Amino acid sequence: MKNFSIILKRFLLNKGSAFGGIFLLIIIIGAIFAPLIAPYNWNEVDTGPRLAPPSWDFLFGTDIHGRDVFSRIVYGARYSLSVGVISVLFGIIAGSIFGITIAYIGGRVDIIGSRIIDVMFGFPSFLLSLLVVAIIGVGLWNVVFAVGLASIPHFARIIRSAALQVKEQPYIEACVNMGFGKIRIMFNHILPNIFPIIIVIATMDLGGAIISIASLSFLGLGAQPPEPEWGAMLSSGREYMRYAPWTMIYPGLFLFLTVMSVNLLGDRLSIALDARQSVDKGKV
Amino acid sequence: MNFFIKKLLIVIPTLYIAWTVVFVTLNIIPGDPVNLMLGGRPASDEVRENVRKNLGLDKPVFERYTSFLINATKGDLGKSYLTRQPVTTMIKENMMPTIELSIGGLIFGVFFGVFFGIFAGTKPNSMRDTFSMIIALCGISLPSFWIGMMLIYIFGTTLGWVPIVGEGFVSLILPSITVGLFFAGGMARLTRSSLVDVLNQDYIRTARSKGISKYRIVLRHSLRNAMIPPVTLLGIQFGLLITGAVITEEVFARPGLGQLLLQAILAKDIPLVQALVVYMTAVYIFLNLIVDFTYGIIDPRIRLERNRG
Amino acid sequence: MVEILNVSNLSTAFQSDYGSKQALKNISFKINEGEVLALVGESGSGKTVTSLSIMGLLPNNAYIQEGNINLIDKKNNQVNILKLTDDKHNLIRGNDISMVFQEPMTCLNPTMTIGDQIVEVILNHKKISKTKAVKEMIDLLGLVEIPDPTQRAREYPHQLSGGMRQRVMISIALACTPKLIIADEPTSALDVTIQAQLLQLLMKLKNSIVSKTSILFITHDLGIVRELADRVIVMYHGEIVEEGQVKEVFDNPKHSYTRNLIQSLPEFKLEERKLTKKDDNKQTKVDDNEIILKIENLFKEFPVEKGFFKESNETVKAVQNISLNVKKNEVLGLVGESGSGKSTLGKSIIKLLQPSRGQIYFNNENISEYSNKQMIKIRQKMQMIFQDPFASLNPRKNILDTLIEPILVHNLMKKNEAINYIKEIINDVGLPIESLRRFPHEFSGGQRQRIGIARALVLKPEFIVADEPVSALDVSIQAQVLNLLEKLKKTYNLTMIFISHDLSVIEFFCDKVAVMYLGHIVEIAPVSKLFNSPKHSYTRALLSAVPKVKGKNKEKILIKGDIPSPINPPSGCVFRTRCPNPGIDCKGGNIEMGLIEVEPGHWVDQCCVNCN
Amino acid sequence: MRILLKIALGITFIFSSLSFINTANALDIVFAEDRPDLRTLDPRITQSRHEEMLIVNMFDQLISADSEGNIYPGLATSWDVSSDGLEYTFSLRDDVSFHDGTKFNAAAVKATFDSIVDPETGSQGAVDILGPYKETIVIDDFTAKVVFERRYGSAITAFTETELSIVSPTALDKLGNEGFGMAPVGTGPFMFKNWEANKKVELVRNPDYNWAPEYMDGSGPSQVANLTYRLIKDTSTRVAALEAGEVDIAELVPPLDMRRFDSSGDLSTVTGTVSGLPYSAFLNTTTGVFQDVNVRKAFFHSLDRIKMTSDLFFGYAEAAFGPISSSTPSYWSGNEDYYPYNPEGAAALLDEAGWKMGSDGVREKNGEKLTVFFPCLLEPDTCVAIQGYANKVGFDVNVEVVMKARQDELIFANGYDMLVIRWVSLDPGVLIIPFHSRNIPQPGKFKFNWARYANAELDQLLEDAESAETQEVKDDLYMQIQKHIMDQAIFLAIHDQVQTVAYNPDLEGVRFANGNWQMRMYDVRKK
Repeated sequence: MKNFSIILKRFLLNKGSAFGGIFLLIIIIGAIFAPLIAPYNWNEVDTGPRLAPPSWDFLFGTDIHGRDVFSRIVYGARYSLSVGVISVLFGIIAGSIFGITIAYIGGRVDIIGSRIIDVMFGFPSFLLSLLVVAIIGVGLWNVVFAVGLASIPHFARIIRSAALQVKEQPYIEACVNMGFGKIRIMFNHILPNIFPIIIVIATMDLGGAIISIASLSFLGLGAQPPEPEWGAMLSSGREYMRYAPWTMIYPGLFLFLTVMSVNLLGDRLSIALDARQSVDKGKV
Repeated sequence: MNFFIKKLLIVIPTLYIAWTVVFVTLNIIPGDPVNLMLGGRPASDEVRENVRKNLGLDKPVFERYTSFLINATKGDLGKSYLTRQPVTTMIKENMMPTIELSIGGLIFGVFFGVFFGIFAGTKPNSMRDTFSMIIALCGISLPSFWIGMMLIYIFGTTLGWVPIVGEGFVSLILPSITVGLFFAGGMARLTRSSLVDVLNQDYIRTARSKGISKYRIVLRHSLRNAMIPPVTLLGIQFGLLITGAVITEEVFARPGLGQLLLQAILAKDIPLVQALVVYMTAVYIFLNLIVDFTYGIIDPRIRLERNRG
Repeated sequence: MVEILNVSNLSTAFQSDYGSKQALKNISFKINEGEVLALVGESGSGKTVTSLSIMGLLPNNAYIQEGNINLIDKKNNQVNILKLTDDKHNLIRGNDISMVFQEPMTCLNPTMTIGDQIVEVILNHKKISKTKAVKEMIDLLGLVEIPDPTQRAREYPHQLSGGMRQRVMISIALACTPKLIIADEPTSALDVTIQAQLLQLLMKLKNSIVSKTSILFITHDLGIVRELADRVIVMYHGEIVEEGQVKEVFDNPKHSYTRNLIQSLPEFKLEERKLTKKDDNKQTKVDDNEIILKIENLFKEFPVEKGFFKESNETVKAVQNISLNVKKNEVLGLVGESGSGKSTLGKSIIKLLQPSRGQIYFNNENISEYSNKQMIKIRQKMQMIFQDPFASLNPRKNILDTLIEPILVHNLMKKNEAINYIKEIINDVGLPIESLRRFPHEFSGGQRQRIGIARALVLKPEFIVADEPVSALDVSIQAQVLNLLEKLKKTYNLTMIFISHDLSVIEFFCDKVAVMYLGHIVEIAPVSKLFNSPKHSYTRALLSAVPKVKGKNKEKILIKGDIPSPINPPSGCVFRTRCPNPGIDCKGGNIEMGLIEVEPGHWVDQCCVNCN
Repeated sequence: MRILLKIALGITFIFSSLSFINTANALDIVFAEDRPDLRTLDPRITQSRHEEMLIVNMFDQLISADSEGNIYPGLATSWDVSSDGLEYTFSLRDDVSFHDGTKFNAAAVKATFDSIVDPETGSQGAVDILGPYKETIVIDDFTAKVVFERRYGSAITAFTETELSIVSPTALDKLGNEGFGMAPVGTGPFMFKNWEANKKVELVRNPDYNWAPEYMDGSGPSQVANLTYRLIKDTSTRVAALEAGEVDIAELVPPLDMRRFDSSGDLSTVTGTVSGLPYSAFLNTTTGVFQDVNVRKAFFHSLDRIKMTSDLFFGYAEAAFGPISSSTPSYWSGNEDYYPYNPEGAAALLDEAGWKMGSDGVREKNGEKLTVFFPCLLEPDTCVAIQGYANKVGFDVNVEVVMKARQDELIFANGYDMLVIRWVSLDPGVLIIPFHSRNIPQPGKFKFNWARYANAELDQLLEDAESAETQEVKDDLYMQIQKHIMDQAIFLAIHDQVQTVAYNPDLEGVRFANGNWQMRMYDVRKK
């Protein structure tokens, strides 16, 4: 277990991950204990004067309907974080199964599989999610599914290359030599060894997923009123940008800081786990 | 050179597959196109029937598919449901602003990306390394629509330096920064990490053992080898330019393909969406071809392997 | 003897996550002009750190605690290297002191031509015109015996073989006729025959052009030290334990570590066994046992992947028309250089790779066409030991899981019964019981190889293929593992195929030996016959290329050029292009290959039978 | 290469535009228009007020009306109505010509009106406004007689509507219906120059225009040389461009900016209360919870429309109560006493109707929740405000911000509980469009009776009102219509439509067209 404690030490000591970690912790606590932290009910119309500037009783001011922006941001944390995590989880699990299978079975399956990935890569992932939303209709959970689906080719490609590297290792040949089945080798031997890479690309992509979902809400395809999702808040805040900039600045700021800390953690995690290989070839 | 001819040949099937995928997915979309098309106009049933006929919607899907394909080869990608204009002219009209935006974004992204990458990579773990990497991290963490709005708010309304609507070059600055920022972040991080990798390679140690000065080692030896991963990223991130275009055009209220595509998808204007998707995939593949070409220039191993291949 | 380099109480340490580690503990030595000084020691002894300290190329987490290195440079004024700034040090690097590194594959810039990389060092130190520098470069390439230098100068590193690249490195080192050349294990990554060529070249250059230059030769191979060096320094854990003339140190080593180092060489082990077991009846006992493994005309070819759908027309002919049989409890050695197909043959036999053509009979059962399902029963009986100890164990599983999983999959026994059985095996391979809970990264190379062996034994196999089990280990540990294997061979009554490129290990361990070259078997014979009276010219050249510590320095048979590409091997006898004395029809390549039994149990390829 | 050329052009443009602005005489106006997705500039087809914003300045009407609705001679110098009210004889001006040079005469009037009723043209607005049109008879070159099948009370106001402007017959034959829409030819003070889709429409001054209606200050050609309509969808960008001086006039300026400009005085403002249907919501009477009239009434009572309007529009718009806005002729003041803000009354009505309050604050009735699906195309903030109030009394309003295509789809599929609408019209006759039973939409037949309310008595009242002889009879009939609509609580008016316009302070002569939505730019000049 010495190895794990070294990783933990390397991971925590570094000041970058400290900032990232602390901020993310605040957001998570805020999301869980939202009812306690938020001074007002996020959906309460006319809790204060409309478009009031930030003051002591309304930390981030109020929006056009007189709702407290600070409470909405706190509740919004529940949406933005959980939404990002679920879409990445969906993408990662599907991507891993697809990636490992075509990597391990190889031969014609691998060729066809990687051609599919290349064609899917032809579409920018955002375009793909737009198309999916057009089919299944607007709504926050549809957008989550769309962004998750659109991230599968990206995950599958990296996991396939990682699995190919592990497949060449002698300890996998030893498993074959001992007569283990394909499924056992894939998920009992290959998966644990590419798990660090999976964690790293998941955290690195979490930031991207949160932004994509917020962008789709900004375009009006994701969260519908009155859901306090940060992207939607930004979009409605845009109307009143000139005389009530706080309705636009603060949701955007929190979105930025959350994505920043998630990316920071992803970076530090990759350095700590020293997953140097394909992952470090840049945030693709 | 026959490598590129072969690559070009592959483009056609990929485009065909992309187009078919879009044709199938869009036909699943609920909503009867005729209703949508005639949405605004009162029309009796026979009027409705002849519209359906000249749109060819009464024919079975497969027949529509082949007839559409034949027209496509003749360059006629059909008419948009909403504006009844041929789709190709609509794309031509809106193409220029998006191209300008993409090029602006590309120049901003590559310039700042590579600059910060080298600035950090030559002195790993130094102050300037952490500093530029934090900026790069901000680059990829900033939601493009928020930074766009903030730029308008700061430079447009409060300071009034940059025109918001205006024409020509000056109005291109803010949108290019918005599109290019994400791009620059990714490039900087990757250039830095590939430069650091290269500086740890054995042949750099050989160069040092030859008494070559540090400055010359970075310029002569490591830069060229370090450029391969960022060029790969360049190829993949072109997709981001198109994504950026959709959002930036919405925030800056600029016309362009991004806007056109968004409206077309929301209005379920099938021929326009198909044409746009095929057009964007073609541009994407074309740009990747150029990236492949630059591979050959940078890395002799690839060039020689291709001439033999 | 004029002294050109003086290292006095040099100490270097490394800073890492685990705290700082002392690499060199206050070492001092001198190098005289024109002398070949060998620096010998096992991995981790600090020999490479010494060379890097002299060159000032230490990684940035290393720092020199104290001590100084004085050099008499070309303008013969004395300079203390450690006090130099980096720019000043650059004037010396490549000019007064130059270096040849170990890994030929990665030490040349892949995007610069060979010529440019040589011209660069010339122009860097000599103020001469570019055209003169290019001319000098061409001469240098000729000097290191690279054929057709003008064409080669325009090529890129990836177009040359390992041997060729190392010659380029040597030409770079010689470019400015330095006072001292440091060679850090220049040949250990190369094949034995290529290594012989390079060592011979080095000696030729030393005695002719660069007689004034001294060479600091770093190696772990005592044979090379014996043949090449004048003086030798033995290092152990960052300290110098012995220093002196080569002959004197080898004949009566003073320090116990040096003595143990020499004793554990396979040559000496063999000497010992010959003294103790006179009757040497190991050979006969095996003859009358029945044949456990029979292989007939086995072929294995890999498609060369090219094009969009990876359609391929060319194939790599790894194993060509191999027929052999192995008797019960016999150890068949497979020897050959890299690319000879010995590992591929090993893996094809136990069906890790599906052979292209040919029959494999295991206990008289033809398993060549078996599907994976049918193979499961057979797999129990055939196991493999892998070469790289660090990559042959799943890093995410502790030792108990690694060993118990196969038993449960084949449900040979219940869980608790299995645990006791595993405890027994761990004991047999000489590891403590508590090691079962720990993970692979907590063990040394030797210990991991023992775990690999335990894993091979856990299914009670009859037949084991050992693929270079000891070549990744240090000499002293190599000996322990070989002894263990010998003991287990008896207690578990095993039959083995032992693959290695190290002839002395083969001689020590195997009963019968097959010599392979480019996918073919050129000679099979009992080990004593093969080593005393080799019939095939390739075997003879191979044996002579191995640097020996004991015995006289006999005349070396040198093989020219590099190993041809397996994609289109030469027609007829594949060795004809490099055979030192090919017969007329042999050179023409119109004699088919095939083994003939010239003496009972001694088979030689028919091509060589009639050409000498 | 082309891109470099483009950039070079861009730079020259900036320099030229800088020098351009301060030339004294030629006045160039840039108008910021709200909707970019304009489809046609043909008055006979258009149904969108945004397209009419441009059309009003390119065409003239037989009878011209000022912003208060007073009638003046337009292309017709005089007109007289037959005793049975079926024939209107116009004597036309003889000194008018179209932009393409064709002479304006009775034949042009006949060609225009005949083509409006021809289904091939596909007219969306004009065909309803023309009402029971039979035919036009050309008496002589400059006299035309328009004949109706039955008495048409609002004929006079109809002839003042932009949709009934007279188009050039020669251009119509040359370009065909669709072509004409892309390059219109009329008699108006400005001529069409070019149209960059989604970007801008450029018009130039009609040099030989001297038949401006009397209520205009100037006469002869307009002082504005070039009139450019820049299409800027995003409100904040539009207002930012106005303040930065890149645009001279901007429409639909948000109320808060209007308040800022009024207090600071940097920009002049003008606000028009638009006549026609106010911003209101149809309640679908055929499906969902609103089939029960008491539930509809409860929903009306749950909203405090006065406070909501003042909160959202900061006093620049008034709350509305009746189916037509207070500035529309025949408005019945009785509308204002219906459904005052009374949440307790609403709760009582809902309890009485069997909708008991559930644990989660949403009312239920035998297992079904009181949900309202509310697709919202116009003013999302107002929809959210409605949602806020209604949810307080136990409704569960789901708002979905939609695009036009999605809304059309829902209308055909009858898949909605509430839909918002607003309509510009000078005449109460507009009520027939959303309330007559023949206008209930079916798949394929796009009509505006989104409440899907069919009632023979209301239909009869609407038809009589259309052909009422005298103003008194007309007012009485429309009073009964409005009373019926309010009693059935099928049409929830929220607030009057306002057209908030701000413009460069050193300009004057900015003037609304009739109905206070379109702007007539003819009179604009430097102070």
